[in-house]
Amino acid sequence: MLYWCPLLALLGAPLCLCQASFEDEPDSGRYAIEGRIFPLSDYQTSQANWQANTRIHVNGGEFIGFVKKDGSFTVHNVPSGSYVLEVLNPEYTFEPVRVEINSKGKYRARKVNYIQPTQVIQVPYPLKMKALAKTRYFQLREQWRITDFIFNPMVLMMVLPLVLVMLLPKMMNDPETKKEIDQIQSLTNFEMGDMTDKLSNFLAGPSTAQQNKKPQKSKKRQ
Amino acid sequence: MTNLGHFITLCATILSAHAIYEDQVGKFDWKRSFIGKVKHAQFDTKRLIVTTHENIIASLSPKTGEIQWRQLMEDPQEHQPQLLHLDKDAVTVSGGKSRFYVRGWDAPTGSLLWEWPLVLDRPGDSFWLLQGDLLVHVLAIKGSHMEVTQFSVKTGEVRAKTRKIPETWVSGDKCVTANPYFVCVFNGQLFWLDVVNEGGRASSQPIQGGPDCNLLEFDGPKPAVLLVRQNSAKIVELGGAVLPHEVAPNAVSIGSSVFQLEANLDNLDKLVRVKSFDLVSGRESSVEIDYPLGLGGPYIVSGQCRGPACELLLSSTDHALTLVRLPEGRVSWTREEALSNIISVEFFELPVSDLEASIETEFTDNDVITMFTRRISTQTKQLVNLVSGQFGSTRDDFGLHRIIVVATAVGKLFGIDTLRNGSIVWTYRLPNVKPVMLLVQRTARHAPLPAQCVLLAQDVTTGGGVLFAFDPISGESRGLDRLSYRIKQAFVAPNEDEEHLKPVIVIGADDSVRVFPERGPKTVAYVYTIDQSLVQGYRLEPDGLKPVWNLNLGVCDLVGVSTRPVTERVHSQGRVLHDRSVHYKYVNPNLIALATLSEDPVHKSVLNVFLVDGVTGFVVYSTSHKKAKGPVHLVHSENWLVYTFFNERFRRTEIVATELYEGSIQSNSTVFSSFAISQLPEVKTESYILPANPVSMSVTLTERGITNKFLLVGTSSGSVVEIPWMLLQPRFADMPCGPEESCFPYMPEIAIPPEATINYNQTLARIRKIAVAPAKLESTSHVLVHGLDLFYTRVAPSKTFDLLKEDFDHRLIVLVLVGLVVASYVTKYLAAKKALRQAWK
Amino acid sequence: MLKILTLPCFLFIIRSSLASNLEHDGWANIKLEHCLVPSASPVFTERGNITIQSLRLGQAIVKQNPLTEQEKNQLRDLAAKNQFYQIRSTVVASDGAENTFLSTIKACMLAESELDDKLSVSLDYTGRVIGVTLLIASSSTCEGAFVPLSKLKQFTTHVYVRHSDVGPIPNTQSYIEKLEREKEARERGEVKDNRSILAKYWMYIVPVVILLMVSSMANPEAAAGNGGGAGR
Amino acid sequence: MSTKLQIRRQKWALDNTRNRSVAEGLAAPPAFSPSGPASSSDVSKKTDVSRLITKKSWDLALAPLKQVPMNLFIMYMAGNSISIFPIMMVGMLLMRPVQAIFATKSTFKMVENSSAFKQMFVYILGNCINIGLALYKCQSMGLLPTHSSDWLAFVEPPVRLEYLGGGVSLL
Repeated sequence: MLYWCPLLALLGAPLCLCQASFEDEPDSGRYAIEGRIFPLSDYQTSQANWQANTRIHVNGGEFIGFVKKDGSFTVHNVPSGSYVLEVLNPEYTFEPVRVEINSKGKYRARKVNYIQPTQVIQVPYPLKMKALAKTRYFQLREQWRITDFIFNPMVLMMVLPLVLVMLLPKMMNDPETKKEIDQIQSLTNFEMGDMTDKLSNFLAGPSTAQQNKKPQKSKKRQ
Repeated sequence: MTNLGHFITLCATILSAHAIYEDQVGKFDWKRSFIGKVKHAQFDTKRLIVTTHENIIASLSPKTGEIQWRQLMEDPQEHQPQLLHLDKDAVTVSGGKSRFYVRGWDAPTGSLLWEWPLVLDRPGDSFWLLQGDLLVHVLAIKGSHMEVTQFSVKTGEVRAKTRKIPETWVSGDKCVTANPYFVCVFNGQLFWLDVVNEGGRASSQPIQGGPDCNLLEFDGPKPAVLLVRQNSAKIVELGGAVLPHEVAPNAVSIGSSVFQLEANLDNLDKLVRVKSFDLVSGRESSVEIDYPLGLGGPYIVSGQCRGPACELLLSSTDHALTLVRLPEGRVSWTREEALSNIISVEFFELPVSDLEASIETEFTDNDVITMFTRRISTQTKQLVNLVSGQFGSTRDDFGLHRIIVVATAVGKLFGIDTLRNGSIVWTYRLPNVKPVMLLVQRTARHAPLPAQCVLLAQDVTTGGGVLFAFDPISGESRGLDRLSYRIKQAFVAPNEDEEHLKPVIVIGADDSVRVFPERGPKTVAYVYTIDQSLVQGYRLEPDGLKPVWNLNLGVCDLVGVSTRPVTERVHSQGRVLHDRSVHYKYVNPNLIALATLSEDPVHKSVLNVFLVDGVTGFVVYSTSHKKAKGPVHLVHSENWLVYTFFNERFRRTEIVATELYEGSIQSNSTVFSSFAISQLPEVKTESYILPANPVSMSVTLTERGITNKFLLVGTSSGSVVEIPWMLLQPRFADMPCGPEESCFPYMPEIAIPPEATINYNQTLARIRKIAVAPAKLESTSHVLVHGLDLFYTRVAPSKTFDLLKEDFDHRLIVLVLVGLVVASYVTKYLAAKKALRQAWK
Repeated sequence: MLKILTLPCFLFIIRSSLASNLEHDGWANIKLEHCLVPSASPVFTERGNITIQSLRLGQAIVKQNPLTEQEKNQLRDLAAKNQFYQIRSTVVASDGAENTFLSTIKACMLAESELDDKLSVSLDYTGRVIGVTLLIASSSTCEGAFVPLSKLKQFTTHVYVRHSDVGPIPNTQSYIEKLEREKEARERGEVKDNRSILAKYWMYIVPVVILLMVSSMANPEAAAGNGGGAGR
Repeated sequence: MSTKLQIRRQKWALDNTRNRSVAEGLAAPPAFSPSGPASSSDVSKKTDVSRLITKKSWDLALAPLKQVPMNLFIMYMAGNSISIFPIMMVGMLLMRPVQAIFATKSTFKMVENSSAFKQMFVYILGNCINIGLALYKCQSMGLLPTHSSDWLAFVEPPVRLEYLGGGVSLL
């Protein structure tokens, strides 16, 4: 792993850039976060220039990084601490990663969990950022399908009785059933009429109750 | 009882219910992208690469001026582009103070090719030079020495050790680079040193003129600089002679020609003239250009010539970018880059159309025939308009067509149409003015009186107050008032005069009170001022300003102030509990929400939030969060307050909702007075985790306040997400929440589904503020997000319940109705036929 | 409605001072001065002295002299002319810091309440006084009032020391517990749908019922049962 | 009661029941008059008709009361959720008695009788009971505006007495 750091080594040349790894240079103070983006397979085709449209934000833009042609990125000049690294692309969603750099320059990357900040699920470092899915910004328009319509319970509730209404008169044409129905109706009338008649008879007056009973039997109230 | 899975799906459905459909893209929203004031520009055959003061590198199309690609580098507050070089790839050096980034960009696509950082261990003035793939950095330590380092531009490898060259003439502020030299002017002498090739020695040459001489870069055929003295300049070829030509300080050399701009006083239509002369042949020419009116004073940034045809890129004092083609002198395109930095936004309804106005005046005549002819003529006009589909700048039925008036940081006002992709209706430039805010004196509702708006601004040079009244619809001036004193406070008084004009009350630094217009009605109002941690309240009486209350918040940084929008209406005065009783809201229109951050030895920094009554100074509520960090965003609306901050202990952004209630009895249902406080409001709070970095926060506003409220949160990732207030509203402990109830069960982390992004995939750069205004349609709010980009859309938090769905099929319903009528007649006929047949049986 | 009327109208809810989150307790001494003559440059005269012995507990000792005749008359005039009564409080805290605060109320409200006023002393999280506000507990204002002198005798001031709340933090603990409970329940395969049968299967029940009802005309068995309802 | 059995029996045992009740069911012999010879046919016919009318009017008057158990059953069936069918049912429950009360006059027009006043009173009472039931149903469904929350939408925002401005500082 290579990164740049200022070195106060050379006299008369206070500014010098050198290649060093953090084992050699423990207190440089500035680190680089590295990683690579692995686009979805359809990425290349749908967004030919995806590298230019993708940005890396560390702590919401406190530090930024750009993506090179091969998908790799480096965020420079990051002091030790804990950072949330996000990959921003308008079309694809990436999962953010928390990167922790301790004062000795050791890196640790883990999943972001705001609810349980102490929970550590480590992910490999240098980061491998994979697109989760294409971002769905839009609502889908409901499409009218005949099956939806037919199996709608409301429609079923309406259609079934309609069918029955159409079928029943056909069944009624059968003389035998007709007779039966008539019978039932007369019977039920008799039963229901009985109680109420008694009451109204009672209220109408005590005289000659029995005589009028029979003719009233077929009376039907509306 | 509450099923989590259930709830999540419920949330998803509720949120997604507000998302737009894919076919609605661009139907009522638009986005305009900007780059800011241009710093460097380089022409290529197919593109124009620029870097700007916003620390941006962008590629523009030379034909149309459209942005081909744009890359935002670090925060422009601390980082500025230092160098732009376009060869095959574009090379930028950006940074400031002691941190720099050197980057190479692929010119056609804008993707990064290589990048390396440079950290200096001491501050100084840095100068950069690029020759081939050698990048030279010169660090000038004033009056002592300079340090020269050479790098390989692609890898950052040090080519040659840092040379420390002790030269006393190094001054820093009066130095430029002229490839391969580093040039300074010092003590009336011009010094230069070859910094690319080692072993060069400093040379010097005396120059005429006093100490007020300045140096400018000049990219001529030979290494040269521009020596500027007051308003004229001379070209000095290094190691050569001072050229005899007297040129303007904005002179630019393209090839062997020198171009400069001059004011053209001969032709009032074409105010600017390009003068050029060839350094070799000495041939001079001059072209008048039709420079657009309303733009500020121009200067040449860059140019390119192909034979006699030249293209000049002009920038102006109002940050507009113009491409001029020579020799025709024609302006190819203009970009209004002032819009990249907006200070204040107001939405204005359009006036009623002339047609409708003429209908209103129709019955003034007594003559029947003239009335009749007038009616016929107006209605034919209406018909013509309807057929031709012209609507013009007139009010529509739902108040969805508005004029957005924006005041930009450079002092230019714009009127922008909400329809037609945000085209600019008018502009007005106020030179030397720093706008502060727009104040609405009269809306367009009082026809035939036109709307009136006042820009409150500050003079750049004197700091005195400036009041500029104008018609927001046409952009016409109604008078400019330059005050001789500084303005302490200014606001619009609530009471209108007989012309429906609300007076602007201006309080000077000496506590003097002035009313604009002067004959405006006298008002009694309360005013508050915030000076660091001292909050003061005053009562404004006809005879002056009287201090009423004060608070001392202690040693702290004020990080946020929020008051309720003046136009906000609260429709519901209470919240219904589950037993169908009412918990009345404490709706105090005079509340000020303040947020401060103070240092604490134990808790690092502490966020304090105060709710102060602005009339009595009573601290209604105060709270504090320990180990909290900015940025803090506050939104106060109705009876609630929402604020966000960064919790350093858990390293996450938290959002807190606070709600105030009076209780089950409304103490006074007719009038509200801050003096009458019978009971301390009951405070309910709830805190959540926000999995985003907010950069701006706002709340939707509707005409009558019936519609649900949405919080609009602009995030650092460039999206603006809507969060229903219901999701944040503090829960009542005894109130059941679930799929059937009108509240959501508590979830500590606010879910932000992608459907909640109102700007869908139109990422917005560096969002600064979100301006909201109600439409005439109750369900809808206008939203303008501004920052580097401008994005306008409409949001309907409760969906457009007062409109038919746009996919409502009118034809289908007509078809069904016609079908039913026909079917009933047919069946009637058939039934009659059948009855007849049966009768015959 | 009756309940509302019988309730003591001016209820001041006092937050329990014992639950205060102050880290260091302290005391404060407040010197109260008031202005009874309205003028451009107000003149303040002494009104009394308040000592808060413990900011944490909020206990205050109020020492105020009865009003003199002249003061009574001035106050009555202020109230009658609907003018403002202003106090200036000088707070000396335990660390010696001195701060002056202004507060203004309507004089007529003070007179109508018979000089029963409340003094709200707001503290920040460290226990520093940030503001002193005079309040009258009332649900309505007045536009000038004439109050007899007999009612303006002496201030009965209640001091409320108001602390800064501790900001809420997201309640993640119960949420995690809830998640775990649900996870357990799912493992046990007992995700109970505790809606009633009718609520769950209404879309199947309703067509069946309707079918039954309609076919009752044809089906003699069902007809007998439904006949009662239809016979109306 | 097992109606099913009865019906089955009916199919083959016609009029069986009537014949079996010997005690009272025997047909009167010809020319037998139970009321005795004293009553003249003319008078008896008259009283008979008026009695019939009274009885008929009592029938009418009691009709709403007889609906009460049925309505209770419907109410129970409808449930307390607010959806289209329960609302339709409650609407019917409420509308029918109201309409009936308004149509009392015309209902009793056909039974011109001196005692119609009493019947009318009972009729209206019965309808009122039905309305009461319907209102109770509305109440239990939460349709009656009896809580303060039902009037919340009509509470106007209070007029603000003081106006506050400022906050921006240009100093």
